[in-house]
Amino acid sequence: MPKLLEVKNLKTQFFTSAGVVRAVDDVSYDVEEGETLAVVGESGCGKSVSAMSILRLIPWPPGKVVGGTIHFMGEDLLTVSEDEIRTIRGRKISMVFQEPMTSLNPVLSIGLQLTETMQHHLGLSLEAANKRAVELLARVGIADPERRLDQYPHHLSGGMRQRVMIALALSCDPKLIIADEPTTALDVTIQAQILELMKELTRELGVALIVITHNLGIVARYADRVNVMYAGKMIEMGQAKQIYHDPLHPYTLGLLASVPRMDQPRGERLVPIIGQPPDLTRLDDGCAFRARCRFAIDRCSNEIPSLQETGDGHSVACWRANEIRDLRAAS
Amino acid sequence: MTLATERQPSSEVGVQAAEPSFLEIRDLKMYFPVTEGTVHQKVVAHVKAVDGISFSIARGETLGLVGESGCGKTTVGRCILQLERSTDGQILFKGRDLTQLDQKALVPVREKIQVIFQDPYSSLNPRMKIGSMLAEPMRVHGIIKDPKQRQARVNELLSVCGLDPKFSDRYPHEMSGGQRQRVGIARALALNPEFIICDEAVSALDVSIQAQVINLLEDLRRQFNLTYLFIAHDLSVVRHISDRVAVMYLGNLVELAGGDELFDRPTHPYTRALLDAVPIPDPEVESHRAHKVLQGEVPSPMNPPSGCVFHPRCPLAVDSCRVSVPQGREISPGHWVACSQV
Amino acid sequence: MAIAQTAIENIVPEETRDPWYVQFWGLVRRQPLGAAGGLVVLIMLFATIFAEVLSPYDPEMISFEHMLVAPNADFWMGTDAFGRDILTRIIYGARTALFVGFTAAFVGSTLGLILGVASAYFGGIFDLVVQRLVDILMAFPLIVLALAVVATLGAGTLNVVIAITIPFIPQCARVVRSSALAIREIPYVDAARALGFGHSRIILRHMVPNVMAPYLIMLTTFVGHAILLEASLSYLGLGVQEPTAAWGLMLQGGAEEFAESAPWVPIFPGLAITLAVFGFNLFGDALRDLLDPRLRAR
Amino acid sequence: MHRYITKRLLLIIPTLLGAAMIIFFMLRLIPGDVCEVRLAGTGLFVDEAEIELCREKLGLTKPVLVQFYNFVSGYLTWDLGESMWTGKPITHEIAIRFKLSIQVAIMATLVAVLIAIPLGVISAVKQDTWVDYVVRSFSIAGIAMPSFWLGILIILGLLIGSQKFFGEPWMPPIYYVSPFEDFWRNMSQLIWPAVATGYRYSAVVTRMTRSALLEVLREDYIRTARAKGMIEKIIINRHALKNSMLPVLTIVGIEFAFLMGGLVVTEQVFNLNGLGRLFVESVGAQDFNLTQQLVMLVVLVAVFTNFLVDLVYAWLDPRIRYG
Amino acid sequence: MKKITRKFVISVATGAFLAVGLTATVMAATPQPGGTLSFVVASKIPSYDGHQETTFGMGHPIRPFYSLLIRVNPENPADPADFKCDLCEGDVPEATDGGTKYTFKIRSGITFHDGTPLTSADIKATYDKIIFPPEGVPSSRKAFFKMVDSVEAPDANTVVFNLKFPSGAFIPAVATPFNFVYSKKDLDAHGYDWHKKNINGTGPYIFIEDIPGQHVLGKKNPNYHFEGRPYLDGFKAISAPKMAVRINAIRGNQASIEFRGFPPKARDDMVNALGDKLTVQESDWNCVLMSTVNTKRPPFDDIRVRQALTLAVDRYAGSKYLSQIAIVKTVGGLVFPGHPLAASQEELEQLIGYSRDIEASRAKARALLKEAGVPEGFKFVFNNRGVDQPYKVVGTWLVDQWRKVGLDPQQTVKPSPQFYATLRKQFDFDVSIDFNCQSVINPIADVSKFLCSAGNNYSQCESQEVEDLYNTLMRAETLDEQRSIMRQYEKAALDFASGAITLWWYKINPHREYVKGWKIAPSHYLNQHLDNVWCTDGKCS
Repeated sequence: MPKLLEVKNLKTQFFTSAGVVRAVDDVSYDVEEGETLAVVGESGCGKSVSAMSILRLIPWPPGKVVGGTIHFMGEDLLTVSEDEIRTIRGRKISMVFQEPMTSLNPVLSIGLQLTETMQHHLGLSLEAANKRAVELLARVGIADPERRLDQYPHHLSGGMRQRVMIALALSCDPKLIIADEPTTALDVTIQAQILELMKELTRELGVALIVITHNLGIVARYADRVNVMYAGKMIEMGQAKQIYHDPLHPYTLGLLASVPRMDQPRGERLVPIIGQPPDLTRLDDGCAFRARCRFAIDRCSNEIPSLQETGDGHSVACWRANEIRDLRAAS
Repeated sequence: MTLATERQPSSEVGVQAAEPSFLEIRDLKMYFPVTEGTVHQKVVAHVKAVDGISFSIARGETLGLVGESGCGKTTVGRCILQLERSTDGQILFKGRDLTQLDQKALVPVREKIQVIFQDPYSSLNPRMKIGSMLAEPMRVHGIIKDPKQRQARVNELLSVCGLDPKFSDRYPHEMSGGQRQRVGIARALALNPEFIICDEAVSALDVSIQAQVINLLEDLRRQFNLTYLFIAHDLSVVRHISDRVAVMYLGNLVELAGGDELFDRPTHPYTRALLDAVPIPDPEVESHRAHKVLQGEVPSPMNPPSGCVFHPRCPLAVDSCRVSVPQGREISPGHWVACSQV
Repeated sequence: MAIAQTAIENIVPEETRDPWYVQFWGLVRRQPLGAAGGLVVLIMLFATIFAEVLSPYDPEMISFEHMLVAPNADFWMGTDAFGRDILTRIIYGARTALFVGFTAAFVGSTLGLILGVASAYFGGIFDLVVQRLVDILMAFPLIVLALAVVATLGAGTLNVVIAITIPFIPQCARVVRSSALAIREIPYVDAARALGFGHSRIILRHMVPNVMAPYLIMLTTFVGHAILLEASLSYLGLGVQEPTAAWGLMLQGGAEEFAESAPWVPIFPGLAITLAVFGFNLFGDALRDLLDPRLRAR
Repeated sequence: MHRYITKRLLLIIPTLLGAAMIIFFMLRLIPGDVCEVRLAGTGLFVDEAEIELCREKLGLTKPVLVQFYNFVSGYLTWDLGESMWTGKPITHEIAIRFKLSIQVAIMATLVAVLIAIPLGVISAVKQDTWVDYVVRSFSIAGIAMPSFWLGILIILGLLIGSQKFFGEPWMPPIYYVSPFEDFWRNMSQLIWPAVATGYRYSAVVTRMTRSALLEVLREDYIRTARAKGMIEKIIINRHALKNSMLPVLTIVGIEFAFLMGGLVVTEQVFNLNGLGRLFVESVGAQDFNLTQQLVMLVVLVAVFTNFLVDLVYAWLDPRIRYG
Repeated sequence: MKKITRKFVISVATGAFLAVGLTATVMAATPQPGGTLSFVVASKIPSYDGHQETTFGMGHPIRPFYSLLIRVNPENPADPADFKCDLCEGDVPEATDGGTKYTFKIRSGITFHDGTPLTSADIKATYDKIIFPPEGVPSSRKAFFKMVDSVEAPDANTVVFNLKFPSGAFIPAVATPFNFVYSKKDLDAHGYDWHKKNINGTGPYIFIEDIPGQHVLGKKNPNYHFEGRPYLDGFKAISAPKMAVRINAIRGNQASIEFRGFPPKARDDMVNALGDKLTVQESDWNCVLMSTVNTKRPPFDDIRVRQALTLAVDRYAGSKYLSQIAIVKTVGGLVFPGHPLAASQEELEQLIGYSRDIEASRAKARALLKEAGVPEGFKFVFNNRGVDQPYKVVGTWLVDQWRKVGLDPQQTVKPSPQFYATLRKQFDFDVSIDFNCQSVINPIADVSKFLCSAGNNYSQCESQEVEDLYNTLMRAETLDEQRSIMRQYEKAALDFASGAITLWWYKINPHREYVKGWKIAPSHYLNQHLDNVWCTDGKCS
């Protein structure tokens, strides 16, 4: 079965006064129909940029996709015309953003923002679009949807707005939804509401979902597969269980160790990753993580490890991937 | 309503009876007026950010204060710091009521109570070098008069916080978030405080950095015998660092207990919902958890619900919750909860 | 001092900066209009400093034998009704313009800065009174206020500066106040308060340096404004007075009356004003782009 | 909303009172008075006693506080007094000029907005291209060029041009005729000052449109609209323009208020009998009564325009609900 | 085109009292009725009451609504002694009873615009208001009539002025163009302030409207007492304070004429542009800018310093060049240069500051300054008025002239009120521009400005010599006697140097060629009733 989305050797760079930021550097991955894929990483690792690159939403200047291919349902999104990509945006691939407070236009009514998309993509009449908008709002758990159509975003709380965003994303029956940190700005109880809703709806409608997040807990709860990014590169990919129980990259390992966990005894000391993330304008020919890596060897300074499959769809980019299980046990 | 603290550091047990408790909050209220009018400003409503809460902190302990945004936890911290003048209630720091002190009398108190803010980007003055930022409080308070010694102390503070002394010549924007937060901590330490309020001190940091800072805070507490009020919304971090934890909802304290007690036996329905909502970074564990989602949203603090403020969202709510404000009670030693249904 | 498992951050990233000319060239390429404006400003500064060397004649000496001469090899921009070389008077006029412009802009925006920050920091009654006052002054059109001040104090260079300065104060105070209000909410001010610092220290050390961006932007645009206002006042006969070389003054009186047969008399000073204000505005715009993070390309 | 309107209207009172105090006492600081100009200023011989008599008749010999009281109480009872120069009622003096000033203000606003909004949008959409640079240079030139100088050039151009093409020099009419009386004559007088000031005005509005639009285009909801697959035209017209019109509206309000009283120099150039020229003349003649009332009017117009702008804001931006 | 200009420029160097020529065609043409004359006025109208106002800004638009008892001869306005009856009949009466009684016969059949017939009672009421105003009623020229004892109206057609003593100044005073004749009925019914805001005269035009700052409209008075006049259907006096606007308005045919005066350069430009569509009339002008020295302020209390100031000024070069750009031209002494009492060129050159040898004069000035201990580069305050033509032009020139003898004047230019406050009350100046300008030319009265005791002398000086000479001058009876004493007075006043004449003004009135019948006078106050003005071929619209 062909993959829904295949990203190959994607490179996105930002040309700033401080230099070229290699935000996404030779990243390849794919998404299958209906699955939920999580992209995990810390801020600035390129996870959002890689998602935005798919829909060519990187603002130029300063950002630009400089290489690679993105095949979606047989088409390379990076080469289709501006008109064609517009027929894909919101129609076949839609996005949910991090900031529900600012992602909706404050001066347009909720109804208009919902219906204009459907009118535009599905050619629905205003009446039909309104009807569907009411259904969608009800579907995402907004009470009294008819009344909401005439309201403006500021009438709604953050959680409600994110529900509207989800309704918007679902409005044209997309094949894929990209959710970029969809719950980061929300309180923990609301976060749970939203995530449950997304999970339920995507399963039900068979929509594939890419969740971009830094929260390892969310990933564990909702994702089928997990991609871990660091400094613009994919460093580990695999089933959620593999990533959490058998991490092969020292960074993944460190990440897991540095999070306090509710299910573990209190008072245990955390094991942080030392140092700071690298400056993306000054990457060299070595592994970007080596300065913070407990297991770094000479080779790490000279050669960039590429992503290697270790079996079962589990890949990792580390020169010492083979030894990592032993090293992990030893430390 | 005031609670005796559950755990006392051994060194202070003996004097506890004679000495008033380290910090005691009594029935603290902070109402922000909503005014209307031009020349004569008329108060038409209040935002009840903090609506009568009481607790105490013993010397050397860490009290975690959790709740969702807008629950008033940050306001509590600001009231203790006297950045806001509270509407009512007392804040007793080592027996002195801070709410009664004027700006001048507060100066020596400010040396003893310090704060670490959430945002490492906005809590440092971007126009000041790190060195002068750390030296400034010492100079102003006349703690170290000799500039050389002051520089030595700055270097020491930086080292203590895990930063190279070379950073004292740097401006904040030349540093990463984690490094800046360390500077924030160093600044808080500059006056040799006894008590530090950590207002979401690690929330804005990436996970790998967060752990570094949490470890640093723990080390410093041990090293300098500090007392923390640790305000945060991230339950797993609070659980990790706190001796006791207080849970706030809409300006009210709903539950307060020792760390293990609270997380092992959450009693208030809100605390339970909060704990349920926190995902655990382990797919195995997660797949076995029941995901009970708390419905609804937090009401406006300008017009809070009658009776128990949590009743509109509470799965246990009964009719009486609508009218009567639940009285807090101690359900086991040191475990205090404000719910009539548990 | 043993720090257990927390490693010291000994990796101090080296600040590798491009040499100044590379940075400068980068700036010019990113802000070509701003660079053009900067060039105009530089030319004006140059003219101001070296007026004596640059100008071929005495700016105030009347020589009737050269009355209203059209531009030629001796008088590149012609002469005015008193036979004074227009080029010379334009060069010296740059000095007057910069003096009026900078003094008014600097004093006006600095007083506005102090007032605005203090107003934001103290709030309450003080803020209320200052804001009312600012409201009132802002309701006067700039030129009306300046006119009233000149009428009170009389014409002449220094009085013109005062007249122009006064309306700048509330303008700057308002802008600075809104910035300062935002800064007051930023935690480092709270941190300073928590550290027990006094009002003056917080205002001067922690707030003022951080409202420098709007301040500098206001300052540069005010220079342009001031030059225009001075020209307007001079045109009304209330500005700088003869025989001082000043651009607005050069546009007034005979310049307009004899415009048809001696068009060089009004045209060149008008161009000088336009170019100067153009330069300062471009420069100010570039400065705004560089300093104002809201407009900076993200 | 009603409360807000009342509140805003009440706020006008202290502003007017403050303005009254400032202008009243400032004028009293000026040496000389209207009688001296009127009687001695012509070079003709005049008896000193006559000047003193004139002062007495105009109430200039009364104590300053009494004069101030009369001024304020007169204002409150809509008795604005008489011009010290012409002896005509100030309401009459102002009414004549008001017609012209408001017409020029409206025409200049039309000229400005019609030029500015499209230019501002183009400039923002094509940010940092040569189109943007040209538009920005054009608009900054408008701000940099003294509008009275532009006026001088326009008149000069008309005189020379008409002579060249029609053999007879032509200049725009120098006195006002109402557009309802003779529309073309009215237009042929006022279009030129409207263009001369409208250029500067449009420059201000263009710049505001550009920067507001640029800011809005960086907002998250524009990204949302793009991610929805909306076409660029709809994004600009529907999603961005409405938001960016708010600051533009403010600047239009400020400029409009300015044009009502601040056109002092341009009105000189075109011999417009407007409020600005009246202001200059009244200041020049020390016609205290008239100057005071003009300032009060200009302040009132400014405050009221601000108020209207705020109301339109509330109408345009659903977030704003004054209560 | 240039030729035409030259034709009208009459040299005054000959001393002949002649200001204007009108071309033969103008003289010969028959007046055509009809049309509305548009003219531009530089100044604003204070009130309509001529008896208390002094500005031409009111004179030009309001004078045509009124008649005078007598007026300067409209066909020969240049002659200061040529008066004609307006409301009176026949010739201007000669004095009787030893020069103390003037009896005027009033025309009959004249009505005011409101229909009231005019009688001698109206004339008496008018002159009583001017000469003997009740307490609190302003009358600006009451002092002109110090010689008048009473005014009588023995019958409806006779007015008698009884003088206290004979005076040659009486008739010029009566002819002052501001002595509008009002109706007794109006004065009785409405009081003495009514004419400030209302107009009811017997003049050639009837008031229609006054839109302040814009224009005054008048229409033809069909019952005007001069048969067949006025020729025009009406006039429109358009307010245009800026000189450039007035120049362009005539160029661009938005107005046909301006009655104050334009600088020569503007005339040349207009002539170039309009050619034979333009007529230019020129005349010496009975106005002069002076420099007044504050004699109370050292070092200006020293006569040598004051003399140095006037010696430094090159009047002849100034005349040559300033006359191209400003409304000044003629070098003259205290007396209006066209008048028989004026100094001849030879006499003039004997006066201090009038020598042809400017280098010698300036050397003398430097020597005097040195003697008086005034250092090189001495700074002093030079007070000037914020009016372009000709104040600021002359001021700029004076600054340059004084710099040439090592002085450094600091010019402060003030708006009119502040300027007069400085001059009349505050005295915080060292040297100031001053202005003397009268309507009907009457040198003996006009030169009184140089008396230290005069109310309009702002130098704060004291000089008995000048005072005594003036008294002698007043008593002089024949023209020759007057002339010789005037020379002594002139020399004394200029030597004393508390004030110095700069250049006499020069009046240039370019107007559209189709405007006929108006003749330039040596004062912009005179000959403004417009009853003899007409337009050719309906070109006035």
